[in-house]
Amino acid sequence: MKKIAISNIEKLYNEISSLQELYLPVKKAGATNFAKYENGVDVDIKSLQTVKSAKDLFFPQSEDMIDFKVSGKNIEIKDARAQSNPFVLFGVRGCDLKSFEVLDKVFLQEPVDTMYKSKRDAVTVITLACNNPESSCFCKVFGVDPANPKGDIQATIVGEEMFFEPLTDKGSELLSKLTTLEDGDEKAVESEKKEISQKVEKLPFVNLDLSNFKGENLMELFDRPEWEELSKACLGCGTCTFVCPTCQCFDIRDFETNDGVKRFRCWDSCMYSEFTKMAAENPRKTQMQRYRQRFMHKLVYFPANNGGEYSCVGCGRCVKKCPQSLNIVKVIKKLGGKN
Amino acid sequence: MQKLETLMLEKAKNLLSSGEVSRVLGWKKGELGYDVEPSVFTSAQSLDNFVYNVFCGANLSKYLVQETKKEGKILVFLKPCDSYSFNQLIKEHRINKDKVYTVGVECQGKIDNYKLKENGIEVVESFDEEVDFVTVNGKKFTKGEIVLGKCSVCEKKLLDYDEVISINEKRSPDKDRFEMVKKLESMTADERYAFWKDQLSNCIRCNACRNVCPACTCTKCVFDNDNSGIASKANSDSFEEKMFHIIRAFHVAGRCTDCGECSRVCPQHIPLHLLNRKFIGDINRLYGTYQAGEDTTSKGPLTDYTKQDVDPSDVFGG
Amino acid sequence: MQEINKEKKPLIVAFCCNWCSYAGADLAGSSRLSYPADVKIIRVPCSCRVNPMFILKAFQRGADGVIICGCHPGDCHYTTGNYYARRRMSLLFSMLDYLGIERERTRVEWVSAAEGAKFSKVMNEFASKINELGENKRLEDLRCKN
Amino acid sequence: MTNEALIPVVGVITDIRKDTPDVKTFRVVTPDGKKAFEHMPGQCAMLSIPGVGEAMFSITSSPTNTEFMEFSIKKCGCVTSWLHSCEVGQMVTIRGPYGNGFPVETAFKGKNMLFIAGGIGLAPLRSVINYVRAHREDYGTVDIVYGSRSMDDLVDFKEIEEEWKNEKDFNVFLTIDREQEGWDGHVGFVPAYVKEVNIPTDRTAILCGPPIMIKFTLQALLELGFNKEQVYTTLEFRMKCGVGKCGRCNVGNKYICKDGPVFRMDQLEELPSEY
Amino acid sequence: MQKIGVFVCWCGSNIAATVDVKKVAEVLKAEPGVVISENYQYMCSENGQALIRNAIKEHGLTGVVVCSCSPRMHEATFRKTCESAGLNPYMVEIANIREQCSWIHKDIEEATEKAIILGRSAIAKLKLNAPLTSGESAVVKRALVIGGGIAGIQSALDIAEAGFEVDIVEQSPTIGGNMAKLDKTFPTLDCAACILTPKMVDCAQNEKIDIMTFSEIESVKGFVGNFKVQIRRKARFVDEKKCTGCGECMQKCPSKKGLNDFNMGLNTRPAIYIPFAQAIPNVAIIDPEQCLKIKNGKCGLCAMKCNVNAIDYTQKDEIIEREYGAIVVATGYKPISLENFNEYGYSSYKDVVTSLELERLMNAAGPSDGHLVRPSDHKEPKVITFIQCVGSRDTSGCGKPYCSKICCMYTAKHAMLIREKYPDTEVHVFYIDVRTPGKNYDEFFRRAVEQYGVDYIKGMVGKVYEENGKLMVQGSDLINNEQVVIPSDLVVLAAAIEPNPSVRNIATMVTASIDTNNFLTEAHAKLRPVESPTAGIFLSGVCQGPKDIPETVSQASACAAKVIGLLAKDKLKCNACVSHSDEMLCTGCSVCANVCPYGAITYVDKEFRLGGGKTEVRRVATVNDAVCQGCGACTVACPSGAMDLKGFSNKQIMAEVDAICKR
Repeated sequence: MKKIAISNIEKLYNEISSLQELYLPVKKAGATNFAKYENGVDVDIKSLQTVKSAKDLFFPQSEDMIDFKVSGKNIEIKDARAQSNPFVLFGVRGCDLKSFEVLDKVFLQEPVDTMYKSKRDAVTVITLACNNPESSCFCKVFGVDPANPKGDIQATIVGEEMFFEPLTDKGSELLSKLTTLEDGDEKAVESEKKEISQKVEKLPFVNLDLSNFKGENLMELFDRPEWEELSKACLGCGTCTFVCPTCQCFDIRDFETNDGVKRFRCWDSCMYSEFTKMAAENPRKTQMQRYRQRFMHKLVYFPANNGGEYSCVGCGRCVKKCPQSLNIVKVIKKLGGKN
Repeated sequence: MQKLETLMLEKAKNLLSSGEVSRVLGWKKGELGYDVEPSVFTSAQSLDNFVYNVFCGANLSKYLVQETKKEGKILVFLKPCDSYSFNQLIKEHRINKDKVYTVGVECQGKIDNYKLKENGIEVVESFDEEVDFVTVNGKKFTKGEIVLGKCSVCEKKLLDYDEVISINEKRSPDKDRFEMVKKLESMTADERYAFWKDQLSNCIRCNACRNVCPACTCTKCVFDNDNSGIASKANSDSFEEKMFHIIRAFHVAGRCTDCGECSRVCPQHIPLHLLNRKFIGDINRLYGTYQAGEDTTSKGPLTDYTKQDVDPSDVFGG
Repeated sequence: MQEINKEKKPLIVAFCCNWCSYAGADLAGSSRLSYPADVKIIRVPCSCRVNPMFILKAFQRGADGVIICGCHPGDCHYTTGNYYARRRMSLLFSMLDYLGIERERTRVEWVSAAEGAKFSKVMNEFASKINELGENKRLEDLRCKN
Repeated sequence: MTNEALIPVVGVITDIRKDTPDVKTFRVVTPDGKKAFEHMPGQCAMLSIPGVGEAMFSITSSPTNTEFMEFSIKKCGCVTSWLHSCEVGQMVTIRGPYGNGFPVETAFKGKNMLFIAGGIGLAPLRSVINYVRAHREDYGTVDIVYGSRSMDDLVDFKEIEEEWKNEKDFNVFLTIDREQEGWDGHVGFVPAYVKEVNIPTDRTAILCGPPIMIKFTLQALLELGFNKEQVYTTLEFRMKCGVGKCGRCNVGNKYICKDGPVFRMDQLEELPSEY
Repeated sequence: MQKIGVFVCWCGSNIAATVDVKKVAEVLKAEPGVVISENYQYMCSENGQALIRNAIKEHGLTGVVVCSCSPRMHEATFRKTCESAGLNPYMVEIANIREQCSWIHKDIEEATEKAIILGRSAIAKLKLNAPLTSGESAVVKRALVIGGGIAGIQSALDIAEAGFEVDIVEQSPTIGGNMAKLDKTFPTLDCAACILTPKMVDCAQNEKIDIMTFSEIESVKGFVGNFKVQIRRKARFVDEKKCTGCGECMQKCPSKKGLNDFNMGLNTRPAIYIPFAQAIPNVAIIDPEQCLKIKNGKCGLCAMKCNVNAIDYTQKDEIIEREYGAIVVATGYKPISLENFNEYGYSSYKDVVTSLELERLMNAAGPSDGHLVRPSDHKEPKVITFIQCVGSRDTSGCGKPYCSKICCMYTAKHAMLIREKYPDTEVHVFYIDVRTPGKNYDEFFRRAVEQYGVDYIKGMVGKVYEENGKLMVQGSDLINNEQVVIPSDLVVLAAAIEPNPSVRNIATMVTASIDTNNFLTEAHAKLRPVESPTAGIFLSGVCQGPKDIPETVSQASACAAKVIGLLAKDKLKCNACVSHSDEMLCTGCSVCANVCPYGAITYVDKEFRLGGGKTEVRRVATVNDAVCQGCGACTVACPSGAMDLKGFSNKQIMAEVDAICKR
């Protein structure tokens, strides 16, 4: 167990970033998101949550895939996928960490997504326990312990100090290189964790009942009349999907540059009306259908294919960010069981 | 202010039971007190969840585009700012007015949920609204401290309605609507560039600003239309952030009622209203004061002209 | 002032209305009144045909300056087109300025069919201004830079 | 095929055949003249033209064809229109194979087969039919019911007439929607024709065509006494990645690009009807 | 797959001298879609066009790019060429590599590179072209002539002669214009009235011609073949149909102090008056500012006196609407105001007059009954000095930069007439140049000098001042290189002429373009001198540029010929490059209709299938192809991009932008 005084933490950032690229929550223009540590950035480790989740680091908003050169009838293909250098991702909360598991199930399943994998392999994750979980948090429902996020290194803030505990070889290796850290005592951390656990128990959504999302009642849930009312106010924007740490739908698009065509993939949203649109048909015509798809996927379809693992980690971003206050909690309360 | 809600509920129940309307567009109770959501109520029973309070910031007018295509009449409660959007939509033939029963409701500013959080309020257990103050969980705030940006500069009036439910005089704005626009205009170009670069680089292109905007009611947005030549999804270059927001602001220029929904819904807190407000400010300055949505017939400033209009080369910021 | 790469000459896109400014450009040509080859003209029926999309697209694609030329106000072949264009461009350019993009990169000029000399003068002035400003950095799309 | 699932290889169109007024068949090989990859009947490939778009097409040629792949493509969207306007020698990009394909080696083996297609729906079936022809000993009687709007809209008419009809134990039933000069065959819609022909219920049926045709033909088959477990079809959906990751073709717990596009009718019943 | 042919024109050496045309052709040949790329000396020549035609047939071209002169020059030519070879004429794009490239650049490499880019841009646009066909619209067989001077009269007469109906709208109470004020005309010295008044009478008597005097154009809507014009018939307080022109009322009118406009304000007239004896229509008019009855209700003498009850003090302006197939603008000119020329003392001294005033002073029907006397004391002037180019060829900004064209000749005429009638009068003329091109013009001028002994002094006048009852004209004699001062009794200023100020308003209404001097612009300076760039608008007389009478009359007739050519058609081909609305995108918001200057956009409620058996009724825009002129205002107003312009579509223009920016 190592520790550092929070007042000294810039030194730690500097030291890490001298070893590897360091990504951590940075506040810019009033919003905190994961960003590269550079001189002068406003590191915001106190905020419980970034707006965009940490998935951005492995599955960025948009990334280049291929550069095509086209001349006459000829096409030349040039792989444009960037190889990732080792980097440190600092300040990942328990929910986001859990989301990596969910994403792995998609991207690391055969055929392995190399763009994702290269970044996933390159990362050393330093998690951070949530001292003050918010009312919108319900990670516990999905088995996340916000007091104990098991990254490569687990960090916990106790008072004016931050404690570090390596949990993997990768973590130990990194930690051993960090000279700015001093030895710390586990006791303080343990009591902080207990305190967090107590706080978690008091959160309003901590006892959401998921018992009805079983798998065998897929069609019954699909046909539930409540979807209509649940989705009524949905604007069909992509806010929930884009802030969601587990949403991973993407689009593959071409952009004509001045000397060729760049193919890139970028985030897409099943909430968008164009998402499933074909030349003549659109299997999901109404916003209700699209809304239902998103939550059915998270709570029913995904678990059906992944041993009961939900594609939601209870981070509560959608609870906070939906323009019209629609969210998965409302869905679970309506359809999940005894809520 | 509880009385307003009671009056509205009464109205809704009466109209529903008399058969005058078949549906009611209003706000529904949330899970945490502040997270009310727009909803369509179809029965007296469903109205049990109906609320109208200081958290009902959402503009309901845009829902009417779809709702008025359905059978039967719908009752809608419109706050002053919503009614401007409503008028603008009527002007643009997007709403069938015959299918709406409009009730204007008093609004003294709605709470900004982010500001609530900043003040440490996680769950709303109790609240009490007065014209200039609001007390949440026993903590008293002036409206200026806690309301949405759009509400602290609101100069909007209750426009024409089928009916009005209002008890108190409207609160006057806390500050000048163009304060921030002017501040930006007084900066150097480099400072402005830096400001917007920071702001817009946060954009995740979730399209919340567009989809919530009552002026954005295109069947298919140019940015979703692969044939438009400017279709784009996630920003894959900083240019696309600017492109999207400039074009969006331009497309609603002269039509934007400054309802502030774009900024309210932005998950990254980008002050998008400052773009629209820039156009509004320029329009007021160059072509005479114009408030979109104030009426349902006037020509918008971009579909109008005078022979004496200034030349683009003579237009300077501020 | 930025140093412009000798290899990379500035690029100016000029949208000219068919009836006045394009004819004015033709007159500049037949009068042999030169202006830099950096200026490339796109013919549009009227200045009111110029969509802000075109202007942004030009910058995206690597233009360093965009100029819109139309009939003098009052002389529009379509009566009112340039009046609308005038308002649209006033607002758009003011917005670009608001976003911190150099004001001088965009310009509107009224050039009649009889003003070949003016056309040439305007283009010379504009080109030298753009030269002075250097490469467009604030409205560039890095994907289009090669 | 490379495991770099989203990165295609270059393909060259070496032949373009106009089948009907709006269907063309494209022959694609790699620049060195080889088949881009091996596939099973019913599987698909992603073809793209950089800057125009990428789209999933059913591979029409049989896996037994060792020289090239063929795609019968109906002009309907952006990519297809572009392909229809291109010429021999045009390069495209190709990646695949995608999807489950027909269970030719398992469920179909030893069975009497019934193929029912409407219009361009023959394209995915052609690959199975020719596979069955190549492995004639593994399958029993083959009935083919194929209908189209008009004579001109019958895809692969030449192959049907000259080859399929002459194959041993092959019964080909052609029909067109309306009377037409020069046509002395059957006139009428496919579902009705299926009932008319009264095909024995010991067949394993494969249906492919427009949704409306599938709906009524399935009904006809059920009326004839077929079980849903005997009937297969292949779905069409918008796809982007082809490997079950982009989320687009997710219906229920299935990804059409990966778990489909071939489904048995009873399996489909367990899925939400969003296809 | 598109098959594009590129044809690069040398234009002799016009292009080829600065642009490496062979290289351009070669480089463009490599562009995707281009199957043939040729270069030729003159593409517009018969051989050049044959080259294009053959290529279209031989290669089955789907589109043609011609790199040549401006599309304003030969686009129509090449469209016809392609059409004759079976290609849709709108599958042609022109890359302007002459006016916008070879003629303005000197460096061959630079010009060649630009020509290639312009060619690529045209190819990029062409690839998105779609074959267009133009609709047809009917032609209203009636013409409107705005202005009733000699130009308007001649045009109207010629059009009427061909059998079409014509309306003349004249803002003053009579037709005749400036020519009616003239005394004699050069170079033959016939009396203006003698040759003009018969034409005026012809107009009045021609049943195809309807004369509306004291009337103004209120608004013009529509387009070639189908103009809708509102005409304001201003109240003249006299019933035109009843008045016989007896003139009785004029005699009785007590309010006689009105300035006589016809005599350039050199004398007075009553409040009710007929502008001049031969006025057409020969009908009185009341000046309401001057009429005692109208101003304060006390009088009414004229009404009492009128035998036919023609007087109507309550008459109001009346607006009538008529439809026309063609409009002739013949608004003429007026002398410029001389307020910027104080050095000549025009506003200070009564005896400094303009040439047009001199015309009236010498006219038998003028204020002095044809005796040339000084306005100040009505004495015969003994020394008369003419000053030329007052405000003409003036680049100082006080006057006009152009030559007024008529002054040299009329001054020679005046000098000659004075010397003829009053041989003892000294006549001096200060001139800068004497310009006398024209049949018998120079002979005429030489007669003035040689036969009539007019003293021509080459030089400018510095100032005119009064001394001892004489007007001292101080100027320089450039030939003798000396300052001269000529004590004169009368000074005549050859004031520059400028277009009638009403032309600005009219030009805006008919959407004709105007140059910096307010002269109307012709469609082509040399090849289409009597047409405005706006279809259906024609130019007659001085409104297009300074002209003397013979030139005006010939242009007026030329203009009439063009009008007749138009009216003779039963149908006109409409513009093919019109807007259209994509109904799948249109939201029916009406923004487009708000900016359409032609009212070409209307809305319909249309049912659309939503799939799943559902339908939806939506309000969508439709464009009237016959009315749309293709400006494109709607396309930018439309936020959804539903409105697009054929021939200049969003995609086409963006493709041009892309092509230009690729480097």
